[in-house]
Amino acid sequence: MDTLIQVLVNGLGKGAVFALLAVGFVIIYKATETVNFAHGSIAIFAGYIAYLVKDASGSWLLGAVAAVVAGAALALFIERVLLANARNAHSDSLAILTIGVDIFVFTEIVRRIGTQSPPFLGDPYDAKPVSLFGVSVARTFLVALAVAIVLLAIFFLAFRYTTWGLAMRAQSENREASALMGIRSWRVTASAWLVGGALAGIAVLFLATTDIGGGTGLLASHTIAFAAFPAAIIGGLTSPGGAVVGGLIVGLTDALAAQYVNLDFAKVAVYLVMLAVLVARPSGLFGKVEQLRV
Amino acid sequence: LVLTGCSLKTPESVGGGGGARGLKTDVGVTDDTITLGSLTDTSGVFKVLGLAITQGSQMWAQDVNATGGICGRQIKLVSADHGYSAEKAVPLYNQMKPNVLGLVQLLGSPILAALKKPIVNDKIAAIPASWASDNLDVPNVVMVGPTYDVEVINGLSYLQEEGKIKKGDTIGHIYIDSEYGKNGLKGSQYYTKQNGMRLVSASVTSTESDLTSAVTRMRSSGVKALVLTTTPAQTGSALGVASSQGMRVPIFGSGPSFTPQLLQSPARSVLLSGQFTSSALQVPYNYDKTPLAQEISTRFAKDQPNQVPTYGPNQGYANGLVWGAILKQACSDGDMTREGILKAVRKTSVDTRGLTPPLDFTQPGQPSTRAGYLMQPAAVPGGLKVIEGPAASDAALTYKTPFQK
Amino acid sequence: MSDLTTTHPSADAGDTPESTPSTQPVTAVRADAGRRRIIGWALAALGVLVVWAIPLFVTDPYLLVLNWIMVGAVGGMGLTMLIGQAGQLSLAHSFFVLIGGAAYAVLAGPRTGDDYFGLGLPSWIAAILAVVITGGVGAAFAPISGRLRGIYLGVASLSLVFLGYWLARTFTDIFGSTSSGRYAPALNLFGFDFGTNEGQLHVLNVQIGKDERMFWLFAALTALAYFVGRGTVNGRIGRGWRSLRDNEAVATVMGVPVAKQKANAFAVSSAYAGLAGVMVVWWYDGLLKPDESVDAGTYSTVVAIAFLAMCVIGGLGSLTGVLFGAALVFGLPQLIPLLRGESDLSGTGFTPVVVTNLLYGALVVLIIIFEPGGLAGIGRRLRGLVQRSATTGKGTSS
Amino acid sequence: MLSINDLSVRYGRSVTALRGVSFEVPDGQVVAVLGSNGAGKSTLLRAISGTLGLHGGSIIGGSVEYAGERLDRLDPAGVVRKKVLQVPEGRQIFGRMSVEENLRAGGLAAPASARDEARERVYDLFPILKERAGQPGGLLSGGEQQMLAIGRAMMADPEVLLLDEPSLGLAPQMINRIGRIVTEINERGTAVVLVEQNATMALRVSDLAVVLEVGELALQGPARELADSEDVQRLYLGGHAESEDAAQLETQAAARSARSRRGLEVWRG
Amino acid sequence: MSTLAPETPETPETPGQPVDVGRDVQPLEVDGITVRFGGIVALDDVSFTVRPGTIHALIGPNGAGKSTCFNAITGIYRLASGTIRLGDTDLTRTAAHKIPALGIGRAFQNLALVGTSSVLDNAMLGRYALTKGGFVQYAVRAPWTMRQERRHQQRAAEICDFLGLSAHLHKPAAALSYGDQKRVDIARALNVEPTVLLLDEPAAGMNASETAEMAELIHQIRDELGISILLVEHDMGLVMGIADRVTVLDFGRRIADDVPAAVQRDPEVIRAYLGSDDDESGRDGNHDEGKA
Ligand SMILES: Nc1ncnc2c1ncn2[C@@H]1O[C@H](COP(=O)(O)OP(=O)(O)OP(=O)(O)O)[C@@H](O)[C@H]1O
Ligand SMILES: Nc1ncnc2c1ncn2[C@@H]1O[C@H](COP(=O)(O)OP(=O)(O)OP(=O)(O)O)[C@@H](O)[C@H]1O
Ligand SMILES: CC(C)C[C@H](N)C(=O)O
Ligand SMILES: [Mg+2]
Ligand SMILES: [Mg+2]
Repeated sequence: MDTLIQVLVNGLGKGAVFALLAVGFVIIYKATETVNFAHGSIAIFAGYIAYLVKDASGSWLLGAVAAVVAGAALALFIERVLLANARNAHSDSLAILTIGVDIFVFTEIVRRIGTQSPPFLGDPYDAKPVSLFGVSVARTFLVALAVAIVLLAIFFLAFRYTTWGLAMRAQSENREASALMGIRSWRVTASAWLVGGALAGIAVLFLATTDIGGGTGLLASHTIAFAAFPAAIIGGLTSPGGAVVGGLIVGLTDALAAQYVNLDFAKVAVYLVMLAVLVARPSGLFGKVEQLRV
Repeated sequence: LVLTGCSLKTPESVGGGGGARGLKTDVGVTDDTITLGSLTDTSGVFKVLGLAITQGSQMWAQDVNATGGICGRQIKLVSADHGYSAEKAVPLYNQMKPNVLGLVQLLGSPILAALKKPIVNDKIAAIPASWASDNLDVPNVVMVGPTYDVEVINGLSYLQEEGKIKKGDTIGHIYIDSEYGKNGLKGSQYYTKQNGMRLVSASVTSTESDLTSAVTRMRSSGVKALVLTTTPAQTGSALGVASSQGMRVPIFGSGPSFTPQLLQSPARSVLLSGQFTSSALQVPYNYDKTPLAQEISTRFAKDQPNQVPTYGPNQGYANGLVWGAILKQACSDGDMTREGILKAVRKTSVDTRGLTPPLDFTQPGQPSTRAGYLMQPAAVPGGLKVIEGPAASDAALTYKTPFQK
Repeated sequence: MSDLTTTHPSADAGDTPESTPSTQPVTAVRADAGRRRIIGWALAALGVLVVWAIPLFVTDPYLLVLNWIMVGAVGGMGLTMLIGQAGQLSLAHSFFVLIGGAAYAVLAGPRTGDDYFGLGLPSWIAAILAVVITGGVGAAFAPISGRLRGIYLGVASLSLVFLGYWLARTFTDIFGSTSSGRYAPALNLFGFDFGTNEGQLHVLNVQIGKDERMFWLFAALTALAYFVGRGTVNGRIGRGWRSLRDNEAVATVMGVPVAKQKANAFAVSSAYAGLAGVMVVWWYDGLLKPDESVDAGTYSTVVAIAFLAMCVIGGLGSLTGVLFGAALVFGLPQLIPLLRGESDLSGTGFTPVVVTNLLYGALVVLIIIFEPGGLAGIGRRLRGLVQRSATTGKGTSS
Repeated sequence: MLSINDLSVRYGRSVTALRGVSFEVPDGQVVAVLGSNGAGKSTLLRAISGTLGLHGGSIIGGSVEYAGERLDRLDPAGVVRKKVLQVPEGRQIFGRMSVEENLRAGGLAAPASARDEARERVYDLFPILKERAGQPGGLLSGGEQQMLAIGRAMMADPEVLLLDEPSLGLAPQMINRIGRIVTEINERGTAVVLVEQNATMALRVSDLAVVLEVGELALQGPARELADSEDVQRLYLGGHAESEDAAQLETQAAARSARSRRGLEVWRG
Repeated sequence: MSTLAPETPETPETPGQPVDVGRDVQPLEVDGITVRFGGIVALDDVSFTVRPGTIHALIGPNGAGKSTCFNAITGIYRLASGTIRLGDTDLTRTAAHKIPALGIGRAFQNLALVGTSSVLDNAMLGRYALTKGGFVQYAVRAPWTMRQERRHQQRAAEICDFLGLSAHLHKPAAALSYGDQKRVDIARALNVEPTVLLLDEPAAGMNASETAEMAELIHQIRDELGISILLVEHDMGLVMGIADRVTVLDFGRRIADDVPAAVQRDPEVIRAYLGSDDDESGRDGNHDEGKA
């Protein structure tokens, strides 16, 4: 029973972080139809800047703010400077472009860290377990869950009660038509990347901890961010709400399978769950199957 | 044909068959230099280790050359960085092959696996930076120090001697599902079986950095001690999780499971609490009982002020000493061909001047030593202090390695 | 008639008579077909000559790089057909490479080994069967892949890489252990062993050892893969694939059995990956070794994505383009470390591998920015330039 | 007043689609633009709305001014903010969005207060759209999509409306309605630039007309006058001029072209 | 096609008199078909028969179900009830991709070409069901496949030439103007070597003279190939000029099925489709009605 509680808390906490990543991933996908392979790099870049700022200023809070700013800034850079200049490229090509960015950024950050200990960014909560129902659980998961809930709630309100979401979908589907609706396509795409990057910047504050990232701290975040893929897909790329559900499913599947089946199997389990979802619903849990007619 | 003359390719440079003083040589040895290579990782996941070993070996070469070299020849080291990728290592090996006598360092299990057949075919001797006893089947693999299985046996013996575990206990072992981890598991399997203990094990993949579920599993199985043959990152995670789950059992980690960088992570307090014991084949950085280690440390600190000090340079230097001994043996045998080197290996015993326990390469299929140093993390440069050793436990001495004759 | 006129022919019907085509016989053959054929043959002949000569001049490490590029090219051709022609995004290619390698190792592997399962078939039969088996595995995924589209299919197929990773470490008697792998014999074609340095085969004073032999073998296989790919893409099957890529309903109305052809495309693409898998085993001197982790190594997600990058960089759907893609994605990272000398030991230095990765990443970005259609686009433009200058040249001279 | 001054447009490096075109659209008037396929009609509208760039085209000379401001220096969204709105060729509806959402997207540039009313007006004009409100735009029939495209533009309440072949694929009865809608929109004070293949309808509802031929302005004048001009009748009004002669001309032209075409025989395997 | 040619005028055949060119053209019988999408009844118990060798027009307001009817015939949509027969073959029981082999060719309302492929390649797609050979045969370039390709490409080129596309044969389809792309679509449908050709708004976006030309073309196809044509078109000048028979749909129901002259006068048709209030329908060729 203790174990189950721990597993559930871990799974939900991790899932919440995946959700932060997956929502960002989905927003970017919705706005630009681009699969952002650089999502992990945005996270790790944000984390690295946070570490530098934290180190220089001695303040975790400043570091955390820096992470958000840096994540947003890199994402904005990718969109404005790189993608915007590849305007005629198909979205497949843009996805590959982000792979290039990913390799570049990751390599450079790993190089800069050198032989130093990889940074950890969870000062206020990392490795500080609390007792919950008499069970000792890592505080990081609880904080992550709370932060994710608050942020995602704000995000959803913004998405629902502004025209942002509509403009985003319109321009991703037909740039000319949406321009003719007065939608400034670059603002929409840029804002999507900005938000996606900022969310990744927040996520990394939880990834670069011993509780989630383990011993490699920041360096692990790149790999872990990969889980945003199945999370986003399970939810169905059309709705940010789906990404949240997807994130939680991935987190829980991973934790439960690792605990009760086999650690090796856990990774596969996430993907098997995703396959099962896709076989039943080819566009994810909340995605709509695209219909075609002639 | 017109092309005949201008082919770029010449067969491997075969140094004159009988050089000065009737010494037989082939590749990598000229009248004044002996070239040795290292294929290492100075940019990938094992760069901390790779860099340190490489630098230690270079110090050795400097020292040897300053005192007149070996067999009248200077030692030249060439190194290449494969970034822990077998695909990159294969062409690099082929580029290095025609110019080197042997390899003073071959880092990375996947790389060793990819190159094992080629080095056997090319009759090249190589010191791997991995210590799985499963690789002792060929004389080309010159393994410096105890193998992972032996190391774990020593660790568990220590815990039992200390009264921390006893017959009937359950021992947990978390291992990477790689050569390294699985070889370590052989040790704990042997030890627990011999001593009436129960073993629960969990494998993790080498890039998995969050061991929460594995540790949770161990805790719920009620283990009395935990063995780790993991990466340092995983060790950090395991210790963090153990402490956050209130798990207070002694933890033994093999040598590669620890790195001093961990002391800058949130796992620091657990590491320093005495709960964690590790072991190593060589003395720690700046070890006060080994003057050579202190000298190496001083030079390292001077050369690389920005690098985190580890025991790696000691290991690299010891590798050099081993090659030195082999070369001297070959020299006195009058055969410094690659084949001659392989023969010389089997005749070599080395005293590494206190960097490692005495090494003996004469026993096919057996580790060069079964003794190691037991250490605990400490807030000193290099991050480790010796608590026992070098010593080989009885269990380690009676253990039969896979290719032991 | 020039392409540049903006006038629609019918706009001025009856007013400006244009040259009528009705006096010439109708033909599907391009006017310049003859010249094209001659150029084609000339290029092929030149290619054969170059391939024959390369091992005589290029040293082993670089030959190995070229061989590795060809492994990538063969696999990439399969993927570029699947994505670019049949419109199915797959991130499972490294899985099929693994299956191909494993099938070969099992089929060709010695029957006597205790550790590993082997059937001891002749190596060339094993290679052919391995390709067929991998194609079959691809076809078996078709019921799922057929239901999915675009990125959903892409990520779903990614799960195969995870599955493969798990299978490989679970069934070690088939795939070999993750630490030391298992060995399979080199190709032996009617007594000619492609994996040996023994024997005194010399051409122009150069000893033809295993790397040289392997180069010729791989070049032949690449040419074969290309030949087969061209035949498929240019003919009826390719036409069907393109139509279902663009609009499944239209394809159906034109008689293309959509589900079947989708599965077919997946199978063909997997078979290509299977061949690449066999080539990987040969490249590693017969070693088949599953990866230690799912996101680093020969059969990992990274490689699956690399294959995709190769196709896009080459220009999706272009069989020639993928050769360039492979050179960049598979070749460059091996080549640069060979060119750069000694390592930097500072820990934060720009070691060859770091430089390689930075350069590779930057190149990918730049290529997409400046040539979004892939490298095949550059080729097309060059050809256009040549043709244009040829026609303008003609124009001024007459 | 929207004025097009000496406008030249090029696609890519070589295709010059418009050469020195100048004319004016006085406030509150309907101007018909006629011309055969490829004459540059759509190009003209794209140049006004600023969407040329999205088609690989650019203005190489001249200017477009509206209310004293240079539109050619604005991006498409900027042009929309000036209340100059284009309904692009080929419908360009958002296929994956519902009818309702398509309309909402159309209203993004309009003041929020006016949106509900505008939507009701669209639904009034095209009741079928109301019935299909929740259906993805891409599943509508061709004509329904065309109605949606027009309705979407009406959501924005423009001052100048640029319509590119609004009658494409519409049933005759619906074409009548389009004509009426243009008039109605115009009566609210909106100027309209109407590109049409259906010249009869176009000329009737417009005040002025221009004829483009191969990128150049060939004719210009009051719509009534142009409708009576012989050239226009022959080329753009087809057989619909009131004279029997014209109908005969048409048949002859068709017969001529038939003769020039090689025949096609039955394929026998 | 815009050119003057040999001075041997041959008058077009008068409508309604199909030429016998010795083809076995079967009647296409649409029998009481109903198609639903969720709550929408797109077709409601619709029946008509396309007699061999005739031009049969299917008209109706937007959204009446014309394209849906085409989709039903070509097997893209499932019927809720009813049957569609080509001669004795029940098309509703035939797999959709096998329908073209039975002789049904279709051109689409919205251009649906493979934009990056050449015009010839697009046309050749129509011959998919007429040709044989799978991956293996094409991969090894079995000689018969190569001969087959050449033979069929020759025919495809002839058809393209017939549509006036011979100058564009090797251009990517996307580079063609809208009108020419529509012609490629028709060429592709003709390459099915159909006995029944379905055309969905072939004259959309064309001006008066081009429309006249299209009328001529359709006529010629019918006359020279002797096949039946089922035509959807909103241009009444075209429809009334060349159709032998007209079926009118409104809201998925058949409201008329008769010869053009009768349909044109049918008050129900006028109300639902042609428009009776005024004549702004322009070139729709409602010659009977003067200007209001
Ligand atoms: N994106 C483009 N790239 C290159 N050339 C183009 C492009 N769009 C149009 N053109 C060319 O510009 C000329 C004018 O085209 P435009 O689309 O403006 O004609 P249009 O009068 O609208 O014809 P239609 O009646 O067929 O719509 C044509 O010759 C066309 O080929
Ligand atoms: N796949 C579908 N899903 C839902 N509704 C559909 C689908 N296909 C068609 N419809 C609806 O069925 C009705 C008939 O459509 P159809 O395309 O057959 O009309 P049409 O007669 O061809 O009209 P048009 O002349 O405008 O092309 C339309 O109202 C359309 O919205
Ligand atoms: C240092 C060791 C842990 C290295 C290990 N043998 C590996 O390469 O995987
Ligand atoms: Mg136009
Ligand atoms: Mg329709």
